[in-house]
This record gives sequence, C-alpha cells and structure tokens, in this order.
Amino acid sequence: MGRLAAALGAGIAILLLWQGAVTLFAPPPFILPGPAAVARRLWLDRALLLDHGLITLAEIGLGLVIGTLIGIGAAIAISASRPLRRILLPLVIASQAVPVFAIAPLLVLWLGYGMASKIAMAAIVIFFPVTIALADGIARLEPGLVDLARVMTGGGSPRGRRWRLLRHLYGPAALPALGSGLRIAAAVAPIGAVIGEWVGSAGGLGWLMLQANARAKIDLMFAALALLAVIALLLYRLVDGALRRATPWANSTDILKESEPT
Amino acid sequence: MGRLAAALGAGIAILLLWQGAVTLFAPPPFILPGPAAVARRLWLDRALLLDHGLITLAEIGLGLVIGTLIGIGAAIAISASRPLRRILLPLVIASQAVPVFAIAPLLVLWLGYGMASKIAMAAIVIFFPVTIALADGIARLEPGLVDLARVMTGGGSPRGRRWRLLRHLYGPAALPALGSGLRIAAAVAPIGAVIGEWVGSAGGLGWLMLQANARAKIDLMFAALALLAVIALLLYRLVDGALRRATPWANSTDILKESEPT
Amino acid sequence: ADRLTVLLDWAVNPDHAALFAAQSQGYFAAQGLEVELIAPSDPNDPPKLVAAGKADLAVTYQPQLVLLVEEGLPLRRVATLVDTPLNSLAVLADGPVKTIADLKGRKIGYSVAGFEDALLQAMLKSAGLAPSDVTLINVNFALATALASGQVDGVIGAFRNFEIPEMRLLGKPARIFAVEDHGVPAYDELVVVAAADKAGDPRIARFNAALEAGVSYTLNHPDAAWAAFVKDHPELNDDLNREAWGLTLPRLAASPAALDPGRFARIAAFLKEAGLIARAGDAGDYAAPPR
Amino acid sequence: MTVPDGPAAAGRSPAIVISGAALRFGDTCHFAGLDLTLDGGRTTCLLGPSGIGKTSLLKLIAGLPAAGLSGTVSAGDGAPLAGRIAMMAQRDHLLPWARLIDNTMLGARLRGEAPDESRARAILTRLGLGPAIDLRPEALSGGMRQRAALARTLYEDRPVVLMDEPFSALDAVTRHRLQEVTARALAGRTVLLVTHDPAEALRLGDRVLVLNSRPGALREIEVPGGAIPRDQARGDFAAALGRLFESLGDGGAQG
Amino acid sequence: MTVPDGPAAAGRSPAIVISGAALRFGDTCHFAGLDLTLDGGRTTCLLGPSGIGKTSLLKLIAGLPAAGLSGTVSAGDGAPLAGRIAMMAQRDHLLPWARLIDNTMLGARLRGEAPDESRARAILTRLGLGPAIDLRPEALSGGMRQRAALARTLYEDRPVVLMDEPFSALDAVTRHRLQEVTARALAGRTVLLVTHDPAEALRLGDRVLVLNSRPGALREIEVPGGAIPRDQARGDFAAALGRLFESLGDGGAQG
Ligand SMILES: Nc1ncnc2c1ncn2[C@@H]1O[C@H](COP(=O)(O)OP(=O)(O)OP(=O)(O)O)[C@@H](O)[C@H]1O
Ligand SMILES: Nc1ncnc2c1ncn2[C@@H]1O[C@H](COP(=O)(O)OP(=O)(O)OP(=O)(O)O)[C@@H](O)[C@H]1O
Ligand SMILES: [Mg+2]
Ligand SMILES: [Mg+2]
Repeated sequence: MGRLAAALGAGIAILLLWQGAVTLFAPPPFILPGPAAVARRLWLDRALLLDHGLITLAEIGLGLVIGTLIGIGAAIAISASRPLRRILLPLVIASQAVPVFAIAPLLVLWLGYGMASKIAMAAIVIFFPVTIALADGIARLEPGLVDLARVMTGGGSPRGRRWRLLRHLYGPAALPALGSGLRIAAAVAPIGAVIGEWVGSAGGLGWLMLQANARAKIDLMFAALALLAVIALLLYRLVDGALRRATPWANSTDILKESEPT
Repeated sequence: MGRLAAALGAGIAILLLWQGAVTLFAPPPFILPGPAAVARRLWLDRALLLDHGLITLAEIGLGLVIGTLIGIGAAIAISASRPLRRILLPLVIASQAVPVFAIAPLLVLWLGYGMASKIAMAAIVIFFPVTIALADGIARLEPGLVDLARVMTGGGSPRGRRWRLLRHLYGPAALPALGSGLRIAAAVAPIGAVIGEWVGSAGGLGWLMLQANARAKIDLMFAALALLAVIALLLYRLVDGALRRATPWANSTDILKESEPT
Repeated sequence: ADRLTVLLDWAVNPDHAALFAAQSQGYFAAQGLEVELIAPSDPNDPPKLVAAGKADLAVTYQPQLVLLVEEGLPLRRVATLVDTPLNSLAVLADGPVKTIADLKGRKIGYSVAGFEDALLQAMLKSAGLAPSDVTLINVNFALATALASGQVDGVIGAFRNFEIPEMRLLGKPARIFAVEDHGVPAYDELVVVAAADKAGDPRIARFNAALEAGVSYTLNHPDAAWAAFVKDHPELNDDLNREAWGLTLPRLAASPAALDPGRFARIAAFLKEAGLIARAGDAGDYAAPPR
Repeated sequence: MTVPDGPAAAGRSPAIVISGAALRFGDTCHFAGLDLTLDGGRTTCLLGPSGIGKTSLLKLIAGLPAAGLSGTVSAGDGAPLAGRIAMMAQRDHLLPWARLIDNTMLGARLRGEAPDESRARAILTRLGLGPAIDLRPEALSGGMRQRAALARTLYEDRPVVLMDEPFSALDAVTRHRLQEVTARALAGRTVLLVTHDPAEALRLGDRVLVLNSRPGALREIEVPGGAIPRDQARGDFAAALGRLFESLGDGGAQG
Repeated sequence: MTVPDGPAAAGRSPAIVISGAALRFGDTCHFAGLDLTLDGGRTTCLLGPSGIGKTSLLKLIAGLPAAGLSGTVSAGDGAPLAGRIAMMAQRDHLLPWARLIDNTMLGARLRGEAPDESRARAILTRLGLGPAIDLRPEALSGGMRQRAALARTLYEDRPVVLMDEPFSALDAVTRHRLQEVTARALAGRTVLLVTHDPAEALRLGDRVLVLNSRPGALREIEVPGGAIPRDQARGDFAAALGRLFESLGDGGAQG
C-alpha cells in the first residue's frame, strides 16, 4: 500500500519537524510540549478525546455538507443572474470579515446553544471557498462551448433553461474548479467546527482545547490539536480521493512530478 | 459609472437586509444594533476607527503579500517534487486546523509582540487557498501541452528545467486558478489580520472589536466590523480587477449572465 | 530607565486603574522604570509568556496562579491589584431564580477561565445541588449578552464591578450571588506574577512602590485619575466605565506588595477539594516572600 | 431509428439573407459590405483562404458575438432564426466528461427535450462510431472527435445547418462516405458548408462561393450538373474543379 | 534570418527503428507486431483510416505515454532519441496567453536557450502569419492556428520531425504553398508525416505507407519519380494516386 506508506511518511515527517523545533528552539513545555508528552496524553485521555472528537466530527460532517450546499447554491445564484450577483457577492465577501465574537450572540439568539449555531458558524467558514471556486469555474467555461450552447438553446422556451445549462454544461465543466474549493473547504472544516464551538458549547475538541488551555494542561490541548489535525488530513484525503474519482477526465499527469525518480 | 452604481447598490442592499433583520427579528440592541446606531458611532468615533483601521490595513497588506508569496512558494514546492509534496502538503493542511490560542504564545515567543507575530498569523490564514488553488491549477495542465513540453525538453540538461517549465508553461496556465485562490485570499485577508491581532496587540480593528466587545460597546464593535467588511469588499474588487487585467485570455462571456436583460 | 513589560489579564478596564495611574502620574518613571502595558486577547496567555521569559510581569487571577503552578509553570505572585473576589454568579433580577437552589435543571453559562466551573460547583453544593442538576455551557465571549437575552438562566464569571452595571445599562438588571458568600474562600481576584527565578529582581520592588503610589493617587483623587485614564483610552469614556470605575476603587489593594499566606493555602485546599489540583502547596509555592 | 434524411417537412427550410456583413480590426478590413442570400433548402459551399473570415461569417449567421464583426442576418420567411440553426464549429468542442452518446444528445438535454438515444445511436453507427459509443472524448482519435461533432450536429435536426470544415480530419475514404451520409441527411435543409476541399465543395454544393479579399468579396463558381452528392467522374466536374482552383488562386492566404 | 532549409549538418538525421509496436484496448487490437524503419534523412508519409492508430504511433516514437500502446523505438545511430525530435500534434496546443511569436519560440524558452526572435519572425512570415505575429491565439482563425503550430515545429530545428496532419485546416492554395515551404525546411531530416490527403503524401513522401487493420498492418505504396515536393502534373503521379486510393479503400473507418 503506497498510500499507507505515504501517510505514515507524512506523519513521521511532521513528528520529526515538531521534535526538531522543540529540540532546537527549546520552548518551555508549557508553551510547546514535545511529541512524546502529547502522545502520552493522547493515550491516557483517549476516552475523553474520543468523546469530544466525535462531537466535533459530527459538527464537521454536518458543517461540511451544509456549507458545501450553501456554497454551491450561492455560486449558482451568483452565476445565474446579474442582479442577484450584485446583492449576493458583496454579502458573501462581507461574511468572511465577521469575527466569531461579533455574531456569536446573534447566532445563539436565533439558533440556541445546540448544534445549529455551531454548524452555522462552521458553514460560514466552509461555504466561501466553495462559492468562489465554483463561480469562477462556471465563469471560465470555454467560449466555444458557450457558443455551442447558445446556438443549441436559441429561441427555445426559457423555462428551466438556465438550470439545464448548469446541469449539463456549466456544472460538469466547473467540477474541477469546484474540486479546488472543496479541497480548501475540507481543510478548513475542522477549524470551522472549532470556531463554531466558541459560539458556546458544552463539548467538542474546541471546547476541550479552551478548557485545557485555561487549566494550563498544554499537553491535553496539543493532544486535541493533534487529533484535529489528523481529522483535517483524513478529511482532505477523503475529499481529494472522491473528487479524483468524480472527475476522471480532469486528472492530468504532471510533468513536474513525472520527471521525478519514483 | 456602472461600477460605482453597482457598489452603491450592493451597499444599500446590505443596509436594507440588515435593517430588515433588525426590524423583523427585533434582536436586543446589545446583540445587534441597527445601521443607524452604528452609522452614528462610525461618525462619532471616526478618528479612533481611522487610527485602528490604518493599523489593520497595514497588517492586511503585509499579510496578503507575504501570505500570497508563501502560498505560491508552497504550491510550487508541492507541484515540483513528490518527496517535498509528501512532507509539505500534510503540514500545509494541518496548519489550517490550528486555532489561534494554541499557538499565540508560541508566535509571541518566537516573533515578539510586534507586527511580525500578527502577520505570521494572518499569513497562515491567507496562504492556504492560494496554495491549493495554484497547485490544483498546475496539476490540471492540458495533457496535450504536457506532451508538447515533454518532447520539447526531452534529453536536454535538467538544470533549471522545472523552473522554466513553471515559468513559461505551468505558471501561466495556472494563473486563472491562482486567481480563484487569490480572490478567496483577498476576502479572508481582513479576518486573517484580525486573528493576527488576537495574538496580542495594542491596536487595530480586531483589538478594537475585542475591547468594544469586552466592554459591551456593541455599536463600536459593529462600526469596526462594518469598516472591516468595507475593506474586505474593496480588497476583493481590487484583486478581482487586477486579475482580470492579468489574464485577459481567460475571461469568457457567461451565457448564464449574457441571457440577462441588462 | 529599566524597561519592564507588563501583560494585562484582558482588555484595559478600571481594574487596571492603579497601573495606569502610576503610569500617567509618572510614578514608574520616578522609580527609573519604563513600563509597557500590553493587553492580550486571551487571559490565559500572559502568565505563560512571563514563565517563558517573554515579559517581566503578568496580571492574572489568584486561583489561576495555583492551577498554573500545579501544571509546573515557574511563577510567583509579587503583587496584588484587587484583593477581594469580583467574580459572582449572576441571574436576571426579575427572573424566576431567587436563590441558588432555584437553578436546578437550568442552563448556566461560563466564560473561558478554568476554575469558574469549580467555583460554581462549590456554590451549587452550598445550596444542596449536584453539578449534574444544571447544564453548563461555555459561552466564551458573551457572558452578559447570553444572560440578558435569556439564552442562559445564570452566568458564573460575571464581575460584580463590571457585568452588573453593564446588565443594568442593558435594561436587564442582575441579581448576584457573591462567590465568597456561597462556599468559596475569599481570594485575590487580580495578582501580578513574575517568573520564579526573577521574583527577586530589584525592579519588582520599585514597581511595587510605584504601584502603591498609583493606588493612593487613584483612591485620593478618583476624578482626576478617571480623567487621566480616559484621556489615554478615549474608547472607554462612557457611562458604563465611569460607573465601573466607581465600583472598582474600593476593591483596589491599598498595599499591593502585602501578602496574606493563608489565602493561598485556603484557595489551594479548595481547588484540591474540587479535584482541579492533585497537591495543595503552601504560600511559599505560589508567592515570592515579600521584601 | 435511422438518420433523418431531410427535414420532417421539406420546404420549411428558410432562405437566409445576409446584408452589409463586414469584418474589420482597426485598419484591417477582411471584407465589408458583403450581401449574400443562402437559398432555402439548398446547400451553399464557401471556400476562401485561411483567415479571410469564413468562420466569422458563420458566427454572424448563428447570432454569435465575434470581435470585429458586423452585419444583419434574417430568415427569408421573416421568422426569427434563433432556434432553427444547428452549427458544427471548426473545433469539435466535445464535453470531456460525457460519453460519446451523451455528447451527441447534448442539444436535447439543454433544451429539456427527452433525449432520443436510439436516434443518436443510429447516427453514430452510420458515422462509423458504433464501437466507440460509450467512450469519453479523451479516448477518441482526431477524426473520431470530428465525426462525434458531426453526429451532434446531425442529431439536432434543424432546418438551417452551418458547418465549418466538417470533414477536414478524416481520411479520404471515410470522408467520401460521410459526404454522402451528410448530404443525404441534410437534403432539403438550408446548409452553409465551409470547406477547404474544392472537390468537396463541388460534390456537395448547390452553389459554390469563394470569399476573397482582393477581387471584391464573393465570387460564385459555376457548379457541374448532376444530383448531390455529385459524381466526381463526370466530365464537367474536372472543368469546374479547374475553375475553382483558379478562383482560389486569386486570393492568397490572409492574416 | 531565413527558414532553415535542412538540418545544419545533413546526414546527422538518424533512422528510426520501431519494433513490435501494438495498440490494444481489451479485446480490440488496432495493430500488433508492427515493425517499421524510418529511413534517416527521408520523409515517410503515413496514411490510414481514422482511428486506426496513426497518432498513437507518433506518440510511441516521441516517447509519450498513451493508453494501450506498446513497442520499442530506437535511433539507427544508437544514441537516445530524446531531445532530437520535434512534434506537431493533431491539435494545435497553442498557449492561450502567449502572442504568436512567443508561441513559436516556446521550445527555446523551455530549454533555457536564448530565443531567436528574428528566426521566428522569418518562419512566421514565410507561413503567411507576418501580420498576426503579435496576436494571441484567440484572435487567430483555425488555419492560422495550425500554421502557428507548424511554425513552432519548424522553429525547433530538430533532425527528427513528426507531423500529424499538418495542413488539414488550410485552403488548397495555402496548403500547396506550405507543402513546398515545409518540404524545403525539412529536407535531409527524418520526417514522419501523417496525412489524410493522398496527393499530399505522394508530393512529399520518399516513402508512402498505409496503415490498415484488415490486410496485415502496413502496406507500402510505390511513389512516383521526381524530386520532393513532386510535381502533380507528372504522368506517374496520377497512377500512383490511383494505387494509393485503392489501397486506402481496403481499410475502412475504425472506431
Ligand atoms: N482581435 C483580433 N485582432 C485582429 N484580428 C483578429 C482578431 N480576431 C480575429 N481576427 C482576425 O479575423 C480573422 C478571423 O477569421 P476567421 O476565423 O473567420 O477565418 P477563416 O476564414 O475561418 O479562416 P480558417 O480557414 O483559417 O479557419 C483572422 O484573420 C484573424 O486574424
Ligand atoms: N481508453 C481507450 N479505450 C478504448 N479505445 C481507445 C482508448 N484510447 C484510445 N482508444 C482508441 O485508440 C485509437 C486511437 O487512435 P489514434 O488517435 O492513434 O488514431 P488516428 O489513426 O490518429 O486517427 P485519426 O486519423 O482519426 O486521427 C482510436 O480508435 C481510439 O478509439
Ligand atoms: Mg475558420
Ligand atoms: Mg490522429
């Protein structure tokens, strides 16, 4: 399994880098503990970490699904109509400038302290790259295909026309671009969930990190962080693999890589 | 000036939406003040907001430049060599799962309380979409061009070969994809700078928002937030416009939009 | 002049009155000190950075200091800014909760600090409630608004000199239960800490002297001190901070260098009882001997 | 189940009237003031040097925006042209993600009509693409891609058909066969066929026009007799070919 | 300042030995066990039905990966082939962001050589692209794009040149002229030229081969006499053309 070996290699590389930083710069252990201490904590508190990890995982999953759906919807709306674009695009961009603490009370007021407010916050982080990448992809349809579609649909009933264009032409053509957006979204989804937990929570890795940080249990905080990083990596792999399978026509060989001695 | 009209329209749309939410849901003013109260605060504290806005603007500018450079560098490294990719990509993804408060002390330890630690934090947020979008763009070079380059450079000295391929082929071909990444980066740059300010600071809009929030000066917080959103919008426009001018061959007309009554 | 970096616990507020008075009245300068006051975004960072040698002094909370020392941070208390608890459990004055016992089955919000849930548990116990009788929610950035908007029924961590007037100005006056009235030993809300190996630094004695002068000036000339305070921090010049200023002054430690060793022993024992620390030390483990 | 031979109702194919067509870039004028009527139900072949503006002229008729292009186009029957045109562009523009059969039926999908798979299969088979029906474009050869684009155009079944060098990537034998298939499928429609192959023009065209920049815009070449597709063995074919070559020689490459 | 006619040192163009070439997809075998030697310094023209595998064969020689393809290729002089080949693919593959002149000099840039702008200009001018030298590909017609790809290939100045239907998008007149220009530029090189135009094969090929699936793999056609580019007016040209058409007829379209 070359993939397993690669994953292991990456893990070892990160650990070496981390240990290297600890050895070289010798930061105090209460600011950056070494991998060994964190590994020990990961083992000792595995039940606790698993509990909270599962909460966060659920938030990530839901946030990713909802964020992606919103992202796709926003991209479609932005691409489909100029007036909508005028209104939506600035809103979408402005949404990225909002820090948590500014809208946390608002979210709680409207959505309560349950999952909903966390998923909303996570979705805000996640949907944006999807929207921009997909909208860009849609706007970059090859001009020849634009012409083709124009001739094919000219004069026809406009009912559902845009939807069909999207479904059969713009959508598939933008899939690789959507892929870039989804990859970015997959990597930021974990932090999206953590930010969601700052809105107010009673559990999850973000909550655990806040708690551990406040009690100066730095090794626990970094253990939770390590778990979060692993989730991010696995999620990225998952999304990446799914995307590769979904867009086989877009996977080119890469000369820069090909020329490597493998 | 159609562009000015559009910007005005967008601003008015946002304000209407905001006022609508306030009127409709009637959240307490200490959670969401109306546009009028915030506008009043914007005017009254204009000097204060300007002061801190300029600090944040400087951080955004530097963060965007440095983040973009790092992003491009990381994308090139990831695309150029398989071993490097194995090590770098997981690091790059893991970097997105790190909450500020986990590494804020570390950043201060290594970079001090000055601009550097803030810009580092901002760069972490900003570089990622650039990296992924550009790396994806590089990997998606048309297979026909890959073949062409292979025949053209076959047998030649490998010295600088990758660099030239990147410079004359993969790079320009990936410019539109890099554009998507940069657009995302431009929109998240302001929050990147704000997050940077959470590392510890004595000024800036993020600092001002924290202060205002901690002291329940909600109208001041939203005034700062409004300023931040405006910065995000202007930045996006700027980057978008520059990108359009830089990649004229990639600006297609969009049938979905073309069919609009304009 | 010798440079001295002081990390505040949180955003600048009237709790820091003595520090800013010493600064604005030139008492630090008179002691040959050039003091830099820095506000962090996370109250947990300053002690760590002092322990790591990245700053000379940090403002933190006495129970927090005990927790940090337990976790191996080489820190010692060198001065006190506020020598009574400010923390309280707050509920809406016109709400259904009249006593702590009424909180049974309700939601209680808390902010980030690690020992607040311990405080709460002690208070609940004093009213005969178990921790499982309430739902605890970390509301992080929004104590007052969470309570005022009715999203939670009570909050622990409300400072009685700040959140309480804040609630009233929001139109939602609060009823408070002071921690020390409900099973929690009294402690110093705000202390100044230094790295253990630098606690004997002569600059700290000079810092304390200036701080003491700052307290005296603030207590003696509250209006002038206020004027100087808002001159440097125009964003704080409002009704709330003015009122908080008045409520804070009586809480300021008049003798910042003075140490009550018993308080450390009592709060350590309390935290051990709450299961937050494994070993309760005595004052020598937490505080530098006063000089 | 077969390739449609001629439009459902012959005679419905409108004439197309182009007037004042011009292609200009700054000081360079490729052609200007060009008036042309394409007879309804007839095939007009257009030849001309590379870069003169043949593709641009097709775009004008199809109502597609193109830089430097101006002129008006209308249908002889007064009704709007939009929705009555099928166009086969110079490049194949296949959808890389779609199988050959789905590429063929794209038009139906985009118009929300039920795709007629058996018709698509029949067309593909007749164009020699039967075995490749489930392949994606990346697995097709150049000539197969071009035939796929042709299949897509024939599937459209429109009264007006514009074709831009539809057989250029095909070997002589396949080309000859597909010229026949295409001629039969398009009989009775208004067709404008751009080609670089003089023999092809004379085989398929009711009219043959040469677009040249130097000697005025359009020159019409007298075509040989006989039914379309014409037999190249006829005596007057060679003569017409000679005239056509001569006319082409007057122009010279543009651009 | 002129297009190079023949390689700097004639005779250096190696023969190319292909052995055991096969193109298979699952059960479908396009060809197998194909052995072929391209004479050094000579032009070999390859014809065959669409989809038979001509492009794939070019890729094999160029050392490019292609699905289903196998076989070994070596140079007659024993030295590696890599770096001695210029290839003009079936599609133009121009860089959309680069002006025509920069597209032409791409090879030099990729190899880190100093681009020779005056040589590139000379080539472009000789191919009739002089006025378009500063345009980007989007502003070029189909034939102009093909000529641009041809210019890029000629600019490479390699001893081995592979061309896949280099003139298919050109009008008859331009095609005729560029066949001459190309033949002169490539004289003395080892050239494999895939074409669908039998006359073109006979004008330009020292050898003419037909790839067919049914009657065994490769069939060689006897070429008329005369120097390349050959005069089509010669008596034996028409005869050869007849033989070639006949040979092509045996195959039929693939795919
Ligand atoms: N932006 C532009 N600036 C200058 N000239 C342009 C521009 N866009 C197109 N042209 C010119 O307009 C002409 C377009 O011609 P068109 O594509 O219609 O040619 P064509 O007759 O179809 O040629 P071919 O047979 O080669 O396909 C070309 O000469 C091209 O150079
Ligand atoms: N993945 C695949 N699966 C099945 N068949 C494939 C696949 N990839 C390529 N082919 C087939 O291999 C052949 C490739 O032929 P190639 O492109 O070499 O043809 P060609 O002789 O150049 O044809 P043309 O004259 O049309 O350009 C085609 O018949 C094509 O359908
Ligand atoms: Mg054309
Ligand atoms: Mg081919």
